[in-house]
Parts: sequence; structure tokens; C-alpha cells
Amino acid sequence: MDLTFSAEENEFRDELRQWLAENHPGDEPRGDDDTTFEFRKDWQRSLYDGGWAAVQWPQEYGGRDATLMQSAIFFEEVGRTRAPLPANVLGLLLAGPTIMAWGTDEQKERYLTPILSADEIWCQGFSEPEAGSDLASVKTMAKRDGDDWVVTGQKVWTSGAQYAKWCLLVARTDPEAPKHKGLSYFLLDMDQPGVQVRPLVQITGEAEFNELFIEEARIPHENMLGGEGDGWNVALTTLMNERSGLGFFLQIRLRQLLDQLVEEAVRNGKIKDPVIAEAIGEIEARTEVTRLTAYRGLSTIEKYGQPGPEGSLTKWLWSETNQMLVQLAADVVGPEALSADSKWAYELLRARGNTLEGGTTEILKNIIAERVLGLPRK
Amino acid sequence: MDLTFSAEENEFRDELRQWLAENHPGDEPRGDDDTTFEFRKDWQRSLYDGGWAAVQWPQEYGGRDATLMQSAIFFEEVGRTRAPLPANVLGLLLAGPTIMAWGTDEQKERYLTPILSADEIWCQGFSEPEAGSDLASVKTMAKRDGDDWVVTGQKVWTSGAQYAKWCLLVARTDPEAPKHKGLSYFLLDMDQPGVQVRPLVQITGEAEFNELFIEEARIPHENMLGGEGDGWNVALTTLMNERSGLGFFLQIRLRQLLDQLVEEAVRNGKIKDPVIAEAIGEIEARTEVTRLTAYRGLSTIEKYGQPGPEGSLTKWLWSETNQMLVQLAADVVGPEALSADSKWAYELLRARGNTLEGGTTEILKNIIAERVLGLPRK
Amino acid sequence: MRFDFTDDQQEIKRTAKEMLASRSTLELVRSAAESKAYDPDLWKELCDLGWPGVAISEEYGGGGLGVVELAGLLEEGGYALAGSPLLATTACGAAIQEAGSEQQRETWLPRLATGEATGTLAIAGELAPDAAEADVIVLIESDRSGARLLAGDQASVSAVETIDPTRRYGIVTAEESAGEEMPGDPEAALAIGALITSAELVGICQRSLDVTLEYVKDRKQFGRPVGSFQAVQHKCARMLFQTEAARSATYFAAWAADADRDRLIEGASLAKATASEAGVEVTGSAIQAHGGIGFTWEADIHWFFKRAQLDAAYLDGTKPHRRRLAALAARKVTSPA
Amino acid sequence: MRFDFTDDQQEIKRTAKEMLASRSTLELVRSAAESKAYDPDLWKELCDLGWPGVAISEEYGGGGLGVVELAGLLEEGGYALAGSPLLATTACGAAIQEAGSEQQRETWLPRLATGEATGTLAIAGELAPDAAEADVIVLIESDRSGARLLAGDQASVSAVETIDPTRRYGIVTAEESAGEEMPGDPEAALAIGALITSAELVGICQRSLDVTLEYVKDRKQFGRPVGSFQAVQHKCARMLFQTEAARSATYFAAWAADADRDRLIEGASLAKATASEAGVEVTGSAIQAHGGIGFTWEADIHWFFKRAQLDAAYLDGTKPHRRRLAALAARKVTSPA
Repeated sequence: MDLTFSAEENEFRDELRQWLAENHPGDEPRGDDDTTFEFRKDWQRSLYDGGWAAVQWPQEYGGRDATLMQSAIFFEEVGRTRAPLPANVLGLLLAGPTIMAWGTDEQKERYLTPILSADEIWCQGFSEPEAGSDLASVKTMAKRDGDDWVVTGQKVWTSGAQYAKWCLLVARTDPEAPKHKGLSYFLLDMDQPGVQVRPLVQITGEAEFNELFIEEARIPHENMLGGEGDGWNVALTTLMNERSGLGFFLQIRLRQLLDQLVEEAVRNGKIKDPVIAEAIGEIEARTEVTRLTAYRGLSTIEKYGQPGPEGSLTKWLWSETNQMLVQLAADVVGPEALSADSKWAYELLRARGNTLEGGTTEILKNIIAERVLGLPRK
Repeated sequence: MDLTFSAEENEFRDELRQWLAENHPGDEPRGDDDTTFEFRKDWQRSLYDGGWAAVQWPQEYGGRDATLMQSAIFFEEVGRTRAPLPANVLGLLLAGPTIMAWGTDEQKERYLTPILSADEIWCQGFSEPEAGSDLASVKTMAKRDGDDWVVTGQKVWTSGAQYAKWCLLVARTDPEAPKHKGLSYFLLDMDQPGVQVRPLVQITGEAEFNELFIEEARIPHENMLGGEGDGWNVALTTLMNERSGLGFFLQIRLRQLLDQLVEEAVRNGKIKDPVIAEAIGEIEARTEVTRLTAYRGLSTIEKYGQPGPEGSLTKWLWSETNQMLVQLAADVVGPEALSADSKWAYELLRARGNTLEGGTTEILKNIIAERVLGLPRK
Repeated sequence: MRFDFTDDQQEIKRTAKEMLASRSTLELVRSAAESKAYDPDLWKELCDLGWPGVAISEEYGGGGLGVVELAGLLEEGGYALAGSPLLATTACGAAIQEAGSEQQRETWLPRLATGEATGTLAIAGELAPDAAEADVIVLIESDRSGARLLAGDQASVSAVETIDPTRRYGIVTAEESAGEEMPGDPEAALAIGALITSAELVGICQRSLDVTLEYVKDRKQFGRPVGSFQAVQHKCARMLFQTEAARSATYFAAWAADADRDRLIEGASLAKATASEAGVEVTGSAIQAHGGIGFTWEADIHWFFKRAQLDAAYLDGTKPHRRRLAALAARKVTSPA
Repeated sequence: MRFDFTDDQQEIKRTAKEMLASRSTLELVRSAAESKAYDPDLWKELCDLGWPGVAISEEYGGGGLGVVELAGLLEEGGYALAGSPLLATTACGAAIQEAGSEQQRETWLPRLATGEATGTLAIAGELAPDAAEADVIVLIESDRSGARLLAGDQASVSAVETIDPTRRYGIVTAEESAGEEMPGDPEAALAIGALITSAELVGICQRSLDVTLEYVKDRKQFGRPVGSFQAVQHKCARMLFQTEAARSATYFAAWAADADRDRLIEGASLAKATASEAGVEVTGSAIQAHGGIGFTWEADIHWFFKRAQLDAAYLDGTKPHRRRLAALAARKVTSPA
């Protein structure tokens, strides 16, 4: 047991802190999505120039060969300094690693660098309106037509689609095969008339996500990733990379929000109310446990080469705790917490998505029960 | 909306109070089960002599034709004055009404009066070790042999079996028929070598329940209640009568326990701790809501002739609230709450049974979801 | 004992439900919310039906019915999520009837009863519904000790845009000398306000449950209706559990307001503690049970969540009301009446 | 960073688990509990293995390992529900090492390290494990402000039979003049006691989960394994969630005790707040998941529930530890170091 950081880890953190201190772009502009996006794109360009765009990527593709722990440190520091996320976060976290694992040399050559530099933005086309989290039920069809595949279907929850040049698309290429065997994985060019993007406004009033309407879009066969029928396995690679690292960004944000709430409670004297103090203590404990469990998860992966139960648990803990925190804010902060333009109100609404996005809590519990605890399926 | 009691209801309550004041047997003896039983039997005899043994029974069978509300008042007053329950509570609440609904004139003639007088005690043989709450899976077999049925099987959770002369037994008479169609309902004489009773000690150290081992016990055909194959429907009549009235006894006991906890918190000053006060306030609210919901349930039955969702909800609310209350006692009462011989410790352990007995909370939720909310079964 | 609406009460409630089902559809709620404006015709209709005055005594031009009837209407108002100053105006009317002087009653109740004037009940420094437009405001001091009556122009109201665009809100403050003192019991005035807010929350819970049931019965995932999954079933069962708990407590409080004044304060805290908790949790569960769709602007369920948040906080939330219940319980055991 | 036992630590823990799996089977736990007596041979074996002294420095005859190793042993002790004065004696030893004078350490630590003497750590007026038989008692004043060291015969101990017959308990009081003052920090002494109790609770949670999983995989109802019902699955998932939360917090606290003293107090409150809650809830869920059987004396799960209740209360439960965490958090934001 050693919860201090190693010399290499501290060195990595120090170098990053130094760089961030010199290059931090300041607060994100508020309000206009396009302006925010451009801001994040510039920021990624700056990260890229500094060699910080994808620390966890191998050096040969422009990364730093960072360990899992260093990658966690990267996201913690970005969160801690309130720096924005890079514009192409899905490209960096999902598309890059999936292409590295399954791509041909030509594909790696073609796609990786523009991901890193944010010249080409990526989005993820897995979820569908009918299928929800159930990848095996994907209905989007791809039919072979000469050297191309012709794709028709609908995707949902595609964040960043309005800015994306490419989409990681799972589609059904063999309707006869058993449900998860008939899938293939494509790199879909978004710049074509067959692809329409409609923003999906959420209860906060923003649109982080989109619907994607695909009507006879064409994909050259060379843009298939993995072989025909490999879609399920390629998609698993993508899903395995979801949230890796990002969890550390989220838990630091939770910590920051809690610190702000405690500051407010100290400022307005509510901390002296033992009922408020006990509620804050509960969230304090859960926030700290979220952080610790996330680190335990990394140690498990480093030791056993695969994630233990901690990954799903961290997501679950984080989402529940964040919802408790923002709900408590109404008691601590007062009317301000419910004012449309306040940060607390935004967080209150946004937090409802936490137990839905990236796997609903119900799905997480199913996964824990069946895959971690080995309980029988019906 | 009128939450006052009617003149008749008040008159009923006043008469009962008067009678209880004059006839209350004092505290139950502690410790020895047999002594307690004899005490309760004497008490029931006394109720019987006063005409109070089964107020809800029709007058022709020795009851008072009490309304549901009066029956509720009866149980509230018994609870409020800390009078014991009658020895033959299952006879009064389950066997009597089931025999009245399904019995032949001879059966009514034979069984009802000794139920009322506690001369013959009854127990209920529905649950089985393998089947749990799933009546359709009953495995106990009854085979016809001349004028008799020969029964073999095992029952569990039969409270009072060691004192019972009769058992309400559900057994399978047609193994070929679909699961719930092959059942019949018998009145089993417990005084025979084929019936063995083994006490089932619970985590409190007491044995309220028993296992019943039935090995070629004989039941004359005339002791079948309802027709051959009617077992499921007769059993439903019994189940419908479970907890009717008793809920009011339980909710009053909850109220009394809470009052004692509040007294203790006032006495030792813990009530001044706002965190304790808030927890007490939460339980105060739930206890009061339990009472109110129970009364709403009665009004629904009186108006529509059948129970609304309130019945299952009251059981659920009560059991959850009682568990919260006894758990809080450890914070309020201090070490005494965990001492083996204290009332609080007993209640802490006994309360674990609340969410299991009379339908587990999971089963209650299933019933609410499917029968009340109309959600689809798989 | 009859823990249930009388036929007359039931009829009032049923008529209200039907009226609102056509006059406050979710489409209309949405367009009002998105344009941040009430439908003035709806308020006019409610006034024509006498809703603002239902619990104001006939002596002051009201309907002369009780808080039970008023609570029934507000429950339906919550169910339909109707956008109008009804809650604010009736809370104000009840407060003046409760705590006002004879002259204050005579001045304001007839106008509030017809809806010609609107009002609100506000705690100083906290959000109150429809405060900026109110013709008359009952302002409770922030320590809940006293009440003042202010004409709209005597108070300083800052309109606040909240997360709930289905209703308007404002924060009221006033100079110490402004308006008139109210001679009556501010606690009872607050209690009625709290319990009718609870009634609105009961309606919000019930509608959230109904909308959710409809959705989960229809929506399929993994090849079967979402509502056939035990996790969803048990979530819906708990939604019912909390809704019915809030309902029992609220009906009791309304009855106590009309018929057993000794239990009004306790009843109101019981109602508000239970309904505030239920409102926040049931509407949150409703979003969750809808899955990703529940998080989108185009699903209607978020309007209920947002209104529930504001109602839960209005006139104090679960925690302070629980503490009041504990204090009342402690008083009972120390001095058994 | 390596949030995980080293190979050596893992080996100690694994050996302990194996030893206890044969020496403290549930049959033996049951017979000890039913006869209300410890197995003296088990304690002797633990002493021969050096467990009581594992975290006592070599200078005083201990093993010279750390609190992490001690926590690992107590976790296994909880997992096996072993009946012995190990928790009490090691909590006492840690407290003397932490807060005792040099002379107090020299007098008691060598004897506690070998198990020749047993001890306990008690808060005045509250239940403490193995107090009546203790040769030495560290007694914390009821306001948690100071600590006294008492030989067993200097204290007044009333043995209390609790709901947990797998262990002996007593309540300690003493005259103000009795025993010796301890010069060190009682807060740190309490912190180590709290965190090793948390470790025992982690073991209790883990075993309750394991026993439950075994049961629900095997047991059938409605024609399928109980463990295939989503309600049972999600209950078990939450049991894991709470167990792992308690584990993360406890391991952190143990590490802080050895390596980052500035975070010991916070870590211990984090651990005890989390583990006390987990212990009570996980063992309660375990009973529930067993169905009616879980409520019977003959099922073993109730022993875990009972021990968890006592451990949860020992050295303060969830609520006070949460309040301490809030106070520490408030201190941090007001004076950022």
C-alpha cells in the first residue's frame, strides 16, 4: 500500500502543472456553442503543440506513453485547474485507441494525426432510439454496393456530431446472423447529404447531444474497421476506453463543486446547522470514497491487466453523490440555487443526466450483478 | 372528508375502553412460551365471555357484526392499552372467516365456536421450504384413500403450531393439473402421529414459528374445505383476511414505540441534537402517515367494497418505518439499546422480520407493480 | 370516519380535472413555459369558476367551502401543471382570512375571491410564486414570527427567473415600516400555505407517475416492455408509495384546517415534510425511468421535476418541517394533554 | 501510487484468511456464541502468530509492521467473525503506543504484543469490547478530550451481555483519580481504534455478501434461482457498492496512519462513517436477501448483523463521524494550507 505518487508521477504532474500555468486558456466562453467549440479546438491545438493532447497514446502516434496513473493525473490536473476538455475528446479517447487496436496501417496513418490536432473531430454512433443501451439490437443497416456500403438508420446521443467530420458507426451488415454477430464497424464521413444532424436539447436548455438521421449514406469499404461481422468486438474495444481517465476529470469536478458548497455554507453560516453539517459530511465521505475507489481501480488494472469492479462502482458512486450534492445546494445556498442563471441550478438539472449517460445506473447494477458477482441471468 | 369518528364508532370505542379498563389482564409474562400462551388463552376466554373475541364476525356466530372501522378500533385499543393478542389469533382472523365463506353448515357448526372460545387453536399451513411465498408451487401431497386423504409434506412459518389443534392446510390433490389448479384445502387435525412440530428459533432467540413435518397424516374427506381442486380460491379467501385489522394493532405499536423513543430523547437531552431531532421528525412523519394511510384504506374498502393500494402500502410503510425507528434507537438510547435483555435490542432484532413476514417487501412491490399499477409481467 | 372526499368534493375535483385536461394540456404548458407567459384566458376561466375564492367565506364574497376543496383544486392544478397565480393567490387569501384584521379581510378578500386581485404569501428573502405581479402580499418575517400585509407597490419585489418556467417567481423584501401589521397567527397562515403547496405536489407526483407508467408500458428494450423489468417495476412502486404517503398527509392537513384546528400546525408540517420529499424524489425517478429521453427538453417530464423543486422549497422544505414535527412530538410527551 | 497491498501484506492477509477459515468456521463461531465463551486455543494461536503485536514497534517487542498489516488481519477477523480479544487488545496497544508516556509504553506494550495481557480502548460510559477481562484499559473521557491508562483493577467495569454473543462487552467508568493520565493525543488513539474497527466491518460486509451470493445462486423460487431476479441482483450490487466504499476508505485510513499522519484523523472518520453505515446496511440486506430463512437462528447470517451493530456503534457511529468530516472540510476551505 503506497498512496504517494512516485517520482515519475510527480515529475509528470509538475511538468504538466508548469505547462498548464503557462498555457491555461482561461474560463470557457459561456452561452454560444459554436464559440465554445472553437475555444476548445484552439485549446486542443495548444495541447497538441505542447505534446499534451493524448498523453496515454503511444509515442509513435504522438502521445507520451503515459501510464494509466499519469493519464489519471492529466485529467485530474485539467479538472483541478478548470481547464476545458479538448474539442475532440471522443476522437482522443475512443476513436484513436480503437483505430490503433483494429486499424490497418493505412487507417492509422490516415486518421490518427488529425484526431490529435483536432483537425478532424469525431463522434460516436452506437445508440439508437429503439435499442437504447442494447448494442445487439442495432437496426441501422449497411448494404454492400460495389466498393461502397450504403447505410440507412438513426442514431441518438451522439455528442459533438454537429462538429464531427467522422463518426464511429456500428451498423448491421448481416440481418440473417444472430443479433450481435451481424454487426460491422465503420468510419463514416459526416460530410455528405445522407447524414443529417439534429440537436437534442436537454433539460438544461443546452444541446450536448444530437440525433443522427442516416439516409443512404455511402461508406467506402476501406473505411470498415476490423472485418465484416467484427462490429461487436470492435465496439467492445471502444466501450472499454469510455470513461478511462475521464472518471478522474469528473471526480475532481465533484470535489470542486463540494468545496464551493462548503465555502458557501461557511460564508452564510449554514455549516453551523448540524443537520446541514451532517449532510455535507455524508457527501464529503462519498466524494472522497469516489476518488479513492477510482485510484484503487487503477491499481487493480495495473496489477491484473484488467479492470476490477471499481470502474462501474466509481461511475455509480460519482453519479449518485453528484445528485445528492446538487440537491443539498438548494438547502445550503437558498433561492440562488434555483435561479435559472445560477451555476447551482445548472448543476441541479445537469446532474439528472449523470445516472443516465454512459450506462444508466440500472444497467450498471445489472453488469455488476452478472459480470462481477456472477449472479445467474434469467 | 370526515376524520372524526361517528357516534356509533365512538360508542363502540367507549364501550370497549370501559370493558378493557375493567378486564385488562396486565402485562404479559415474559420468558416462557407456554406460560405466555396460557395467559393469552385466558385472555381470549375473557374476551369471549365479554363478547369481544371477534367483533368483526357476524352476530349469529358470536361476533358483533362490527364494521371495518370498528374492527380497526378494536385492534387500536388492544394495542393502545398494551393488552395481549388473543391466543387464537389465526383462528379468529383466518380460519373463522374462511370457514364462514366456504364451509358447509356442518363445518360451521363444528368449528366456529371453539375458535371463538380458544378451546381449539388454529395454525396456517401454506408456506413450504421450497415454495416460499409461491403458493402455486406447493409440494405437500394428499392422496385419496377410501374416506380419507393421506397427506405427506413439509410446511414452514406456521406460528402457534405447537398449541394448535387444527391446521389450515393447502395440499396438492392432483399432480397432473396445472400448478394452481391441482390444490385442495383441508382442515388438518394436528393430534396425530403423522404430524410433527419443530420450533423454528428466530434471531431474537424466541420461536414464534415452527416447521411442520407431515408424514402420512390422515384427513377425513369431510374435512376438506370447498371442493376438490378449489384449494387456490379458498386460500385466497384466507390471504385476503390476513392482516385485516392486525395492521391497526401494528401501527399503534409503532406509535407507542416512537413515543417511548421521544420520551427517552427528551429525558436524556438527545432531542436537542438537531440531527437526532430531524431523524425523529422523519420517523414521526412516517408513523403518522402509516396510520393515516391505514384509515384511508378502510375508507376505500367501505366505499368500493375492495381494498385499494393502501393495504400493501401500509404494510410496506410500517415495516420500513419500524426498522428505521429501532435502528435510530441505538443513537438515541445509547448502550442500553444493544443490551441483550433490553426492549430496544429485542425490537431491533425482531424488526428484521417485518420486511419478510406476511409477504416480503420485494413481493409487495411486485404485487403493487403488477396488480395496482398494471405493469406487464415478463 | 370517512377518509375520502364527499361526493360533492369529488365532483368539484373531477370537474377541475376535466377542465384542466383540455385547458392545460402538456402542449399548452410547454408553449406557456417556452414563452415564459401565462395563458390569461385560463386564469380568467378559473376565476369565472370561482376557484380563487373557493375557501374564502361567503361573508367576503368567497365560495364558503373549505381548505379540503381548495386542496383538491390545487392537486388538480399540479396534475395539469397549470400556469396561473392560483396557488399564490389562494395562499394569500387564506393567510389574510387567517391572520388579517377585520378591515384587512374586508379590503382584500372580496377582490382575491373573484380573482380581480392576485396575491402571494412570501417569506422575506425567499422565493415566492407570482410575487412581482401581486396586488397584495402577505409577508412573513424571515424568522417566521410576524406577518405584514403589503399592497403590491409597498413591497420591493425582485422578479427571479427560476428553473421552473411554468410559473413566475420573485423575492419580496420591505422596509420595516411598510404596509400594515397583521394581528393574527402567522403560523396558521403559513400552515395553510404549506399544505396547499403540498396538495399541488401530490398532483405533480401523481401525474409524473401516470406519465411514467404510460411510457414504460409502451417502450421496449432488450425485446420487452421496459415496465416488465423488476427494477423499473419496483421504482414505480416506490413512486406510488411516496405519492400516496404525501396524499394521506396532505388530505389530513386539509381536513385539520377545516375541522380540527389543534392539529393544523402538525398536519401542515407532516404534509409539507412528506410532499416536498416525495415531489423531488418521484419526479427524479420519473426522469430516470424514462431513460435518456427523460433528460431531453422535448419530453415533458422535466417540467414536473422543475416545478417540484420550487414547490419543495416554498414555505420550507422537508428538513425544517421534520424538525418542527420532532419539536411537537417532544412537547406532547412532556406535557400529555 | 499503489492502492493495494504489497506482496508481503497480501501474504499476511492470505495466511490469516486460510488459518481462520479452518480455525474459526461458522460452526465454531456458532458454538462459541451459543456457549457465550471464546475458544481459548484460538486466541493462543493468534498470539503465537504474533497478531496482537503486529503493529507494535519492535522496540516494545512487537512485530514492527504497520497499521495496514493490522487492518488486514482485522478484516480477516471480521470475515471469519472470530471470537477473541484481538480488536480490543490491538486497539489498546495502538492507543498506548500513540498517546502513552514512555513509561506506559514500556510497561504495557511488550505484554500486549505477546497477548500475555489483553486490553481494551473504551470511551467512558459506552460499550467496549472485552472490557471486563482486560488487564489494561485506555479510557477516553466521554467528551473525547483526554485519556487515562488504567490497570484492569483500577477501573469499574460492568459486563454487559449484548445482542452480539460472539464477543464480550463491558462499560467502563473510573474515578477521576484512578489510573494515570496519558500525555499524548487521544484523538489519534481513537482514530486508530476507529479505523481498525472499520477494517473488521469491511470483513463482515464481505463475508455477508459472499454468504448471500452463495445462497441466492443456489436457492430457487418461482422456478428460477433467486439470484436471477433483478431486485435481488440490484440489492447484491448495492451490497458490493457499500462494501467497496468502506474498503477504499478503510485502506486509505490505515495507510494514513502509517505514512501520512496529517490525514489520519480525517481518514479514520471517513472510514468509520462509511464502514458503520455499510456494516449495518449490508448485513441487514443480507438477512433480507435470504428471505424468511435469514430471520432464523439456524442461518448464520444473523451473527454478522449483530456484530455489525456493535462495531458500528463502537468509537462512534456514522452521524458523529460525518459531522467531524464536515468540520474538517469547513476548516480546509477557511484556511487553505
